Amino acid sequence: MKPTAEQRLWMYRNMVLSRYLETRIESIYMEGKTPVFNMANGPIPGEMHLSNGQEPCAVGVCAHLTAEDVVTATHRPHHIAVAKGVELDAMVAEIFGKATGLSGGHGGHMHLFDARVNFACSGIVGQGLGPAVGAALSRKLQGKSGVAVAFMGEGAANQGAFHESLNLAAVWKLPVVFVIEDNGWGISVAKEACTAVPNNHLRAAAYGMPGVHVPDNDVEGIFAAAGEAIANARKGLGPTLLEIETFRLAGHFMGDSEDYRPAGEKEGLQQRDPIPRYRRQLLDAGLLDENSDAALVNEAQARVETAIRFAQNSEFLSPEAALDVVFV
Amino acid sequence: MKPTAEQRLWMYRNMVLSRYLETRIESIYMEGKTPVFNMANGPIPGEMHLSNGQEPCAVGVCAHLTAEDVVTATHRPHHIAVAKGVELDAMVAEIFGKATGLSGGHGGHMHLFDARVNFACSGIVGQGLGPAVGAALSRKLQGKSGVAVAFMGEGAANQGAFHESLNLAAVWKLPVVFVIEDNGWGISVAKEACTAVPNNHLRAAAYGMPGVHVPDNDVEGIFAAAGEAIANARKGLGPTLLEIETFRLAGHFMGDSEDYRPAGEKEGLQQRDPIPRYRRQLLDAGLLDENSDAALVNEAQARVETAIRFAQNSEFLSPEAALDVVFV
Amino acid sequence: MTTKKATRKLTIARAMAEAIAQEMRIDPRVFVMGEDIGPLGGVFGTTRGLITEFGTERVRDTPISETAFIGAAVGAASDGMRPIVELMFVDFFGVCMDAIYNLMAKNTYFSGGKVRVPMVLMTSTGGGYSDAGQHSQCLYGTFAHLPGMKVVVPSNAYDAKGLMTAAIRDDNPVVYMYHKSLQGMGWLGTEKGATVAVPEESYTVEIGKAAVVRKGNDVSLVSLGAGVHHCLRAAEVLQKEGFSAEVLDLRSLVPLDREAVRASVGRTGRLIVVDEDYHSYGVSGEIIATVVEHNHTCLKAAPKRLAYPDIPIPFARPMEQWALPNADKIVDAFRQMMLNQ
Amino acid sequence: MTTKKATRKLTIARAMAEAIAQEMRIDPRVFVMGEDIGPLGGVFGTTRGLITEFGTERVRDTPISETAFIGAAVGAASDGMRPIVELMFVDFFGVCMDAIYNLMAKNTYFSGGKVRVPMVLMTSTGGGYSDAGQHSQCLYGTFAHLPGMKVVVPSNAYDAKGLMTAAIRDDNPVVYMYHKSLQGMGWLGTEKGATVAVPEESYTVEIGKAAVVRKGNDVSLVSLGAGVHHCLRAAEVLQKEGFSAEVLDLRSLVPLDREAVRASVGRTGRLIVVDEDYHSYGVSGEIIATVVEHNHTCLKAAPKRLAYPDIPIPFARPMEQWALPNADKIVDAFRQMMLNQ
Ligand SMILES: Cc1ncc(C[n+]2csc(CCOP(=O)(O)OP(=O)(O)O)c2C)c(N)n1
Ligand SMILES: Cc1ncc(C[n+]2csc(CCOP(=O)(O)OP(=O)(O)O)c2C)c(N)n1
Ligand SMILES: [Mg+2]
Ligand SMILES: [Mg+2]
Repeated sequence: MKPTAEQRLWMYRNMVLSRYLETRIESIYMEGKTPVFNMANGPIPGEMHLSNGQEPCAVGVCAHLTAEDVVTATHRPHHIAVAKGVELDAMVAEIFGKATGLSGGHGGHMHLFDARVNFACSGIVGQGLGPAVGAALSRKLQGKSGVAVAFMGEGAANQGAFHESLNLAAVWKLPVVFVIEDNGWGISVAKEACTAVPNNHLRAAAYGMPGVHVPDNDVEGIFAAAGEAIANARKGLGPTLLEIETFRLAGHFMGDSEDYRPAGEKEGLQQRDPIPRYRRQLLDAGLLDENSDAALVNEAQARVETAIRFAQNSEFLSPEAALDVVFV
Repeated sequence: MKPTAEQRLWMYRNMVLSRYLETRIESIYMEGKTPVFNMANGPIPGEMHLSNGQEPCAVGVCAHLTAEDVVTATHRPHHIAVAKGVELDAMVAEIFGKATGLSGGHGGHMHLFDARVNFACSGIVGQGLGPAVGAALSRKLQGKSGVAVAFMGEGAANQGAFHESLNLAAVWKLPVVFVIEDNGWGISVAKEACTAVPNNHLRAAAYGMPGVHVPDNDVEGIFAAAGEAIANARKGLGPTLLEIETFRLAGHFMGDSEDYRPAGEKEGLQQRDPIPRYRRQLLDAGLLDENSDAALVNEAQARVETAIRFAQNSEFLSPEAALDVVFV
Repeated sequence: MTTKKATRKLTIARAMAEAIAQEMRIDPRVFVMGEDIGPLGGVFGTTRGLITEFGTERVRDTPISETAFIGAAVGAASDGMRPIVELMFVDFFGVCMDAIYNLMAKNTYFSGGKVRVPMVLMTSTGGGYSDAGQHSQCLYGTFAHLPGMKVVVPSNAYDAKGLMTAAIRDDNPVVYMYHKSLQGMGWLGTEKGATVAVPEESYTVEIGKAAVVRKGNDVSLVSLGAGVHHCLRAAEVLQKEGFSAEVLDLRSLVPLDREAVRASVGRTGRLIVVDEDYHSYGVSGEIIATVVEHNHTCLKAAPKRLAYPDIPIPFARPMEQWALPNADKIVDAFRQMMLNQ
Repeated sequence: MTTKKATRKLTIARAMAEAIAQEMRIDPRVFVMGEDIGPLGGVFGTTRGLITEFGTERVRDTPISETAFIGAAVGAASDGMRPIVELMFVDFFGVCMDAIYNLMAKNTYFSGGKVRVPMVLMTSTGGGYSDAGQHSQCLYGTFAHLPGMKVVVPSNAYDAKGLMTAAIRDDNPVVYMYHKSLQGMGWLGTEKGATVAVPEESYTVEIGKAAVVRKGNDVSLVSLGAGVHHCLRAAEVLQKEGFSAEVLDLRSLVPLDREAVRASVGRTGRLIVVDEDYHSYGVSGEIIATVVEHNHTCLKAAPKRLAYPDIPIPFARPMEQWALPNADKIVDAFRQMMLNQ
């Protein structure tokens, strides 16, 4: 499956958008956190998991989805949220904890929910999978269209929820796709040190479902594999396990010293940054030139800046609002 | 791997012992439960999961184990306990809840623990697996010999603990063997209705470990496959997943109406009862004749009757002993 | 059915199944998942007959994969369905508590109230029939302690039906804890008082309202589920001794009807809490604290609690029965209270 | 090290790691498993330096498979080892609670006392730094409610080391709950009072004994972990107002030192419980019940509790900070108590 010109530009644009968003979040996150880094301080407190480097996974998959399809994401959700079309202003405001945020600040960066585009997260490793299976079941029972996609890291493939969810989806032949973003690390623990198979797509055999491995963080390879998996789900052919080789350019979370990385790993990764690489592909293909690229980047930056201003200018809910929305 | 004459007789003897034990438990269990079946009544109250039909799994595996090897069993533990050499008097007394029981009546039929032969159970599906992995790790760390064997039903292969435990054992290359007793049913739910693969041994591929399927509840087939798996574990070659096709002759627990079974299933199974079948094999092989068989059966019955008398004649702990042994 | 409405008695199991069936008839979003809830009708009879009427799409036997199917219920509920899932024994919560408390109970809050998770998690509780330490617990306090889920515990079939209907219609997750000894499954023996007249038509019992099931002036016996029946029996005995005990059936732990507790103890001046869940850090402490933090002088005697001791549940009948709350212990506790006063 | 014993201050993280290292040196059965406890030294520093000294066999990074590795610890402990396992955040208990409470906590009982399960489950608790609702809970009540495991909660490095050593040497399973805000990890900010002088040599702090960390006559402030420091600050303020507050650090929830609580409240006649865990069905209710069930007339005023409201933990700082207990709230509660008395 090959992306159209429009899809290629869409993917590139969303990668750029996600990256610039995270670049800005990264710097704002550090405000109030120097000289002493204390996670509790600054305009964006708490843990912060950046996804830069992993953008291809999000755009390659979400290029095939519409608002009605369901996505469950992880503790590292920004790139996926962007690609799924989560409302950017409200998302950034949520990351700041503001009243105008997706959830009024009740959730925060690990708990982005946008019902409009059927997007949800969980900060617990592996726990987005069950809900994705259930959303797919819901569609089947309602006779409505739509597929569900559950994103996870390669570390999550060793969690019990992975096994139970894939089995259940396969037994009931549900329209769901499981996407592993294999960045090689679960915090400081390397995949090889904790995973009994060289590649997690092999585990699809345990559920009689197709398992597909996409190497090299390759945007269009991901697009192709995801396209097939999602098309199969839509056709009623059941679930697929998709394993994508990717990498994180940053630490596990901000503040991570990354001492566990082998020497040179990080520098090597910077060389392989998927965004300049895809940009080059699109330039070579004549889909982009220096001007249109600059315009696209500017536009993305402007959208991000608007969202950040929106968030910064928004108020917090009153402290007592903490008591609200436990029940509806 | 072929059993010696001695091993063959040992396996037969233990199957007979287990079967007769359960036959007696079955009838004593019903005391006080007629005309109205109320689980709370009679000398053996509570749930009762009989293993008759599944004896080959226990003897075929345990024939390769010594007291120092570790076994974790399930809610359906009698045949395994017998084959592992759990002290029979104390085991039966525990099933009666008596002071002389393995645990003084604190445990009961689903919680048989005999540290002398490293035997334990859990009534939670799949939860014997982690402890077996840990026992194997313990042996490795202590530089002591001994393997661990975790028994489970085929239903347990859909529980998260299965996945996590097999992965962990494989990553750490531990001397542990996972044994699935596939009796085709998890209470009333057929394996096909809840398992995404036709056979669970295929799931070994998800952990890069050998997966072996033994068809037809065949004592010597089980012996051979288990022998190889256990030998490999002892040699430091890591874990194996062993799937044994077996069946339960009785209901899930006593009181089960078994309405969910297809018509004729039960009668068919009775025809395939593994004990008369193995008896015939041994008679044919000249290892047994009518006389020696009768003697063996008598001896087994006598051992069981002794154990039952021991249990019946034992006292209960005082009610207040409920407060003991929460902590040591 | 030709039985008269006012006289037809149902077991709790039948009342639950009836409530579910009635909601499934009027609301296509309602469906059921769990282990052995299909042809078997639920190990404790909660779904009996449903598969015949509604088929395998809406009444789904699951693999033994509680994390997956409870997680799936959360996903389905967020997507517009109203699933009912059964956790066969509450004792098994440990294999799936994340789906329950980090997803089911919190997603509404995390979404700022925008995502609703209208689902019912029904689960059996309680011992007394020698099913030992992994199949006999109540764990009321465990569930009630964690915010974001309502928790109801019926003591009779009327409440069971009405609370189930209310739970299904609630836009919030509801944990519905039914005690095995009240269920009306022949093989478990049944507390007679739990099988009561149940209207055929659909109705709700409001979640969060306790019920005074017996009026009295000398002591408030506060309990839930099976404990209510122990209290009622104790009240009978005490009446013969010339004392009138009020029995309060909490019915719902979340929300907790603190007003009802305070009002009752305010009237009687004496409090005995009866709870089959573990003693410490649970329901009994909360009820006592509820009273005294509001008014530390309303008590004529030190409050008492009869709860399950802080021990795993032993198998042997003499030990288990000794550890369980019962009417005799309540009567004794009251007598001691009067002596020491 | 050349620092003098009496003056060398350690953070709780260092105190924990030191206790573990000292036990590992003298006891080959002790080993550690968990996520990121190897080269990283534990996300909260609890195992820093261990892998260098003891190597990868005894300090084992695990897959993200809490059910398997905690279950494995139970198996290893039953087989003669003394494992220490880390559950990175207590909030994750839901993925592995069965291994914890149905195996670790009960196997000794199920075996009639014949199988020992000497293991330590250490886990981080608490919020205050905007880590939202799946990374900020305390869940003290959740663990303390379930029988079969000891539960300790240190408030300072001295206790942290001594309790860890005692926990490792205990033949029973011990849940060791350390509060992130006391840990002394730079990136989390640290309560200064938690970093105290710690002897270099090995010692134990008895599990099950509360400590009066400040003597007083007018009110008992009963707390644990981070709450102890709020209480101490409140006591300072109250002293300026002419009141003397006693601060009781529970240190251990199981066993609970009920005598110490009763003795303190017996002296002061007033009780405020401070707990960062959820309000209902938890620690605060239990402490209040402990006092009044023993003596309902010892209180001069209605007891109060400052606990986390029954809500999931919100991300936004204004909401989270508002919901947390702190010294000001304690002072206010005491003032109200005196007004209403
Ligand atoms: C059940 C559970 N265990 C542990 C954690 C702590 N934790 C958060 S992210 C993470 C690593 C996840 O690795 P992976 O799945 O590969 O995702 P990545 O961070 O690489 O995107 C861990 C261990 C958690 N959130 N949930
Ligand atoms: C986690 C968990 N879920 C459900 C149960 C209830 N239960 C007990 S045995 C059983 C069926 C087990 O099937 P299988 O693993 O095939 O073993 P079998 O009974 O056939 O020997 C179920 C569902 C349980 N004990 N633990
Ligand atoms: Mg990863
Ligand atoms: Mg089975």
